[in-house]
Amino acid sequence: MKTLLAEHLLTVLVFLPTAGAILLLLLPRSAAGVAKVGALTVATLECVLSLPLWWHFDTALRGFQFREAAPWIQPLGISYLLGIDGISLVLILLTTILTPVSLLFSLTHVEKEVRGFSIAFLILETGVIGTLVALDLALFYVFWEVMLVPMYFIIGIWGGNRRIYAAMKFFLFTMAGSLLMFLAILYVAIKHHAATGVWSFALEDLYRLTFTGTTAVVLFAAFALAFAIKVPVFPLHTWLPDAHTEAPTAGSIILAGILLKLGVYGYLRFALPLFPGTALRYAPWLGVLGVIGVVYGALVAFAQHDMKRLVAYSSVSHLGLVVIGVGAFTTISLQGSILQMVNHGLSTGALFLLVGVLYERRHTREISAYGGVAGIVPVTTALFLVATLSSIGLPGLNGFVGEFLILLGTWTSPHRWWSVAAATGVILSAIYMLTLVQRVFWNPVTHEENRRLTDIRWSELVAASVLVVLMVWIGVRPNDVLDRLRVSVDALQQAVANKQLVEAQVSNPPEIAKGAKGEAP
Amino acid sequence: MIGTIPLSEVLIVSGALFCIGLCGALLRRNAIQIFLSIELMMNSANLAILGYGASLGTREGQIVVFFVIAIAAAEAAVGLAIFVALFRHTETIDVNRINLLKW
Amino acid sequence: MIALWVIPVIPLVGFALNGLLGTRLGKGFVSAVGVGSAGLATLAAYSRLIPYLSSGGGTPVIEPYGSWIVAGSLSIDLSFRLDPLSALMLSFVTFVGFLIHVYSVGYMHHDETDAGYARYFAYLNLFLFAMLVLVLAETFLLMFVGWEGVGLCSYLLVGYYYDREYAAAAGKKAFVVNRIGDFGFLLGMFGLFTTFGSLSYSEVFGKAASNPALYQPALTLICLCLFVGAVGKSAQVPLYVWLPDAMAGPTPVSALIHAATMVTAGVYMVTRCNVLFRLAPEAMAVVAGIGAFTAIFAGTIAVAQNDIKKVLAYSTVSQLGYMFLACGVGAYVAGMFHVMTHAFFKACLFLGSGSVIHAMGGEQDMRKMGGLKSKLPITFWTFLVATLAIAGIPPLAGFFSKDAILAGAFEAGGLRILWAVGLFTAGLTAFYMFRLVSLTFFGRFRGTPDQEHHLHESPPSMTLPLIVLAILSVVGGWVGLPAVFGENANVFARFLAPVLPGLKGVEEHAALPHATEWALMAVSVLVAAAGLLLAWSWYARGEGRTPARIAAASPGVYALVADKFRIDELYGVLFVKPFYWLSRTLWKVVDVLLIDGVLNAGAFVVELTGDLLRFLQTGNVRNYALTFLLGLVALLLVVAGWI
Amino acid sequence: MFEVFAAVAIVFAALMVLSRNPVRSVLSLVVAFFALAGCYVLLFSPFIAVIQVIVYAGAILVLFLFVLMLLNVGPERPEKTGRPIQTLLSGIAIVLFAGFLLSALRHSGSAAPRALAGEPNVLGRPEALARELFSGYLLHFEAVSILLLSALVGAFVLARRDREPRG
Repeated sequence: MKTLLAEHLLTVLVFLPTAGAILLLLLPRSAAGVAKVGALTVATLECVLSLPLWWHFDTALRGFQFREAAPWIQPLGISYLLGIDGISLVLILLTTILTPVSLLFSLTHVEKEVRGFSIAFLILETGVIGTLVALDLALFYVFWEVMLVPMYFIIGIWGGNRRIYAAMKFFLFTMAGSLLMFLAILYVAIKHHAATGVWSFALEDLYRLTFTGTTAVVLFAAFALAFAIKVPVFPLHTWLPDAHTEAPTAGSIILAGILLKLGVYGYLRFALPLFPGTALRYAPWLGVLGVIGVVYGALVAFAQHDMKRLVAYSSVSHLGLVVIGVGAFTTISLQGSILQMVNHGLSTGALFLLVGVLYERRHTREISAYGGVAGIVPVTTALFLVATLSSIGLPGLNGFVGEFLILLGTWTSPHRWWSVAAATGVILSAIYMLTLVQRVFWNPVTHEENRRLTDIRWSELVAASVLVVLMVWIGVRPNDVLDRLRVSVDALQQAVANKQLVEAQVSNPPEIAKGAKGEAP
Repeated sequence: MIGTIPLSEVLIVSGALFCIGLCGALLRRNAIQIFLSIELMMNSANLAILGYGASLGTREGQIVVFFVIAIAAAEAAVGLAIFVALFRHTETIDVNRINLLKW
Repeated sequence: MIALWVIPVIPLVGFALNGLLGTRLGKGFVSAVGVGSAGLATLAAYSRLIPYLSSGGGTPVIEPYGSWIVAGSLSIDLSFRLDPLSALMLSFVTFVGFLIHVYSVGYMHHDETDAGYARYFAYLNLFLFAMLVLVLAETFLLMFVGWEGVGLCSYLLVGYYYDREYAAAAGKKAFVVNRIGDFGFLLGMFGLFTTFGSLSYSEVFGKAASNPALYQPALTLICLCLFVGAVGKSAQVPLYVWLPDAMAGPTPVSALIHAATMVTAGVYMVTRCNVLFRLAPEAMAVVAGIGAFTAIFAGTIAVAQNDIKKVLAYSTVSQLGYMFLACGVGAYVAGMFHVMTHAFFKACLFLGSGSVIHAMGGEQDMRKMGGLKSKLPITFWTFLVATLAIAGIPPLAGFFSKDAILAGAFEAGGLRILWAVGLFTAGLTAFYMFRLVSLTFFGRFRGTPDQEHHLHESPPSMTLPLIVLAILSVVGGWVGLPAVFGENANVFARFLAPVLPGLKGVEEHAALPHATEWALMAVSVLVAAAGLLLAWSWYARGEGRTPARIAAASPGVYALVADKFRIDELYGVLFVKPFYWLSRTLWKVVDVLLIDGVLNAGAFVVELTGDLLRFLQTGNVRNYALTFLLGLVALLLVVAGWI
Repeated sequence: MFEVFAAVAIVFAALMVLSRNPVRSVLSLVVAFFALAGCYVLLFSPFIAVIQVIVYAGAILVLFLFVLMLLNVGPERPEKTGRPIQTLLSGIAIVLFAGFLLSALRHSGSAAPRALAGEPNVLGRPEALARELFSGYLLHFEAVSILLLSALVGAFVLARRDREPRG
């Protein structure tokens, strides 16, 4: 039993939530309490089970670990391949931590169709973890789409007033990108068949293919677009404010905390290693879009009068920074980007959670409806402040380390000005976040009904505290995370560099021919 | 006599029946008559299949037709049930007067 | 021996205890933890300082505690450094910090709830922690941790009265303006890393000192970037605007953070990087220029302020400019010397003003004070001593440090314009400080009878720190006697000498002849005395009639100065308004109109098509059947190749 | 013999379509189906012919009759608007389709129309048919049985009156 669990840990992690969802499905629809607690239990168990990954991860090993392989659709060479490296490891941990946190928050705040809500969350977790561990493109795509559906329902059923619009927008945006990606995946697999005579969707087989010229550009564009929408990169970001704002609090946490990261993850895992030459050729565009995202997101965030919208635009800004780090493609900036994804998950997750705490008591997200509540809800205020500081990158908390690594790494790349431009985000984020804090928590109390607000509950406090503890931990000991990323990032860069050489040879083979031509006359 | 029926004859008969059924299905307004016409068309298909089966000397034609008849029975049961339910709602089975799905 | 990390961790523990439990356990517990942790930290610091000083203090002690961030070629260690410079800062940060904790017990006791009181001390302890990290750090990045940490505490403490809008706004302003400086600091660090491959002091300064020619080209820009950070933190032109607003915080906070310690971090940083700055003469010139300009600019504004804390705030900005002037002309020792003496007398002044405000029931306008000399004797005498010290009257602390700076500026040569500015500012300082003393303590009381009735001397927990600081304001300067008193009279300069290694290709200024030095001292004393006497005669004796006449004669100029040259308003028009406009426009035009507009246009086309195609759905089964048949026929025709 | 059965089938099929009275239509179709059963026999499929009579003519068409009586619908009334376009288009489509069938028949017979071959005793024996049905097509058979069951349930659910209060 023990070894079975150890050998199939990833499978267990992927399907445990689904199993939980099926169990919940057997409950009567009205058993709200049981459904809530059940889902929370499953998610917590999942979190506990994911911890061995963290401890037993070999930081010196290149390539994927905890691998599992089984045939699935043999005639097409589609197989069930799982495995993780440092990049997926940290995101998996982030997922298994944020899911119980958001369910814990939802304990007291979801009343409608609780069973369905819990099931949607568990299925979502399966989708996310599956996406992160799949090493087969077809399998990856399946999980990628599995992720989309529960989120659609979470926004569309349990969301705010404009939930239908938001859910639709979210779905259409994401779908548009992922269909293109699906075509690209098929094309790549067909090329593999043409080249080797064997059908395979396995990532490591497909890595060996070389694409050049227009084909590579089109394929890369299809992949990159799907991931860019998910991140989201300016100007594909407009689904995000709507989706984040209208989603229920727990949905916003997961959406901002995890789903956005999968865009960057997909880019690093698929688009980049499959088409390294093209990816690096267009990386400057990516970086520029990232820079625009940082500044633009921050500026627009400042103009918002809805708390969740503000935090949503701050995500655009933060993810822009991550994109810059990826675009710069230095060791430091890549590690920073991945770390920053985790950081953003924690800090924005906490911000959404705490905004949710206020929303559930006051039922409005308008900033102007608050003011001066620091004295009324001191604990919420303190936690919000910590999350804010983490978000704006105060040293000692997690956000700073990621931000610093990205900016420093980018500075050492040829695109130094990105770093300068993005560093203005340091100023801008302070402006919009502290303005938010001032207008919500400080200032005199202007609305009498705010005096009756109750402070954070135990369940909410525990949920928020988990995040705060992690923020401090990563801020003080970032090496715990960075150690696990080091080899993976190194391997990624190495693979990209090697393949670039191959690509160069394929696209200009007549190195010798040229020489011969030159000598002929 | 048996054994001297040309396949082409069978097919012509089958085609003729099919066209007659088509006329009924397209031109009648009574839902039940339309349904009857469809049954007729199905039978014309059965005839063609049996003709081919006999001419090829296999039993598979009969097996297909066997299944077709079984499915036709199921279809008739469900279809008629729908008509009954429909009639209960609209008091008519004139298809020109049933246009719930109109834009 | 106590490890260095213990020193900052003690107040951190105090912060945690007060922050988590303070509200429940009451004021007694909070005071004990708050003051106790500051005291313990002071003891711990001195237990390291005394052996270090007695051993001569030449070589730096570096204590590594392991690695903090490792990524690619970047490796940042968590390590602390005890060298003369950090020892100096450590000595007065802990001690002044402790005194102000003590003072706060009295100052905050009456008007705050348990929760507010706990919050106050938690923040104060956190500040001490951050400041100590800043001072002790061995790498730029760790210094940055403290740097931003003190900025955070400044934000929290300025906005301590969070339910007052101006306090909350002032806190935010402080943080944001500091962030602009931090932006420069960050870029400076990036530059350092790409140039030196490391962010540790020993490596960076070691490499720079050993091979100046190699690194010199990159250093000007790096130093300017770093200086932007210092400009933000130390409130120099053009980023000084946050400091006067920061007076919205409780007065002890102004004393600790906005006078004695945090704001001098910029000076500390520039001095710490003196090796780099000395290799970048252009950057040095900028430092000197900005410093001199700030000194005279803020001094001018201080002359026309009526809020007692505002005068002190602008005075602080001006004095900080003085320190940068010193750094800019290469007189780093003088700069640090002034940092130290300033910490004593400015803390004393702020605490004294706090005592006055306390007695006046929160009144800060000097026009409503007067004649408090007899009512608050201890406050008056300590305040007077500190005023004389800042004015530069010998033999008080300010005289020596100011004189050292002026001598440095004079030595720097050139047109001696920096020296002239410094000298004029010295006179200005004496004038506005004595104006303050005259208005507050002399003359007759101009407040309400109710206020007069309640006037009282502050409790011992407040007066004791005043007395200690006043004493330090007197004797604090004696460690840095100028060379005219003997070759080895300047203990301070000898102590700091290891921090300022000789550099190849950088000329040190020749010491001034003794006669010149005597002359300079005489001039500066004369100027200071003139300022004092003028203020005394105008405000204490003349009851402000002369200045009123002058103000009336040129109302435009007076209003401009009194309105602080309307720099805030200028920034509002130049930066804040466009920022608001830009952010709104981007949202409404780019996001909503352009991007979503394009999307909605696409959606509209789809909807329109659907609306048109809808008419095919007649709802008539026979139509569907017919369509079906027609389609079948067409398909068959196509298959047969007839179409 | 085949021609006779075929002629009867065609004639009664036409009657079925042309008749305005649905009951008459059903009865015409019964006759047509009987005639078709005759054709099946001539095509070596006696078992199918029997089923045709029992299931189709017997069960299914009787079900139609029952429904007609249950609903009690009279003959079609002529409509005011004759829908001429619909009728015209239908006519054209049917003619085209018929023409297509004919031409397909002509084109497909590359050789002369094949005579029917096969040994009637072997081909039409119900026992052989059953053997094949319950060995090679067992799964299909079971599937159809499930289909029938679900059709039964479906018909029951559909025809049931909506949530009538019981008792």
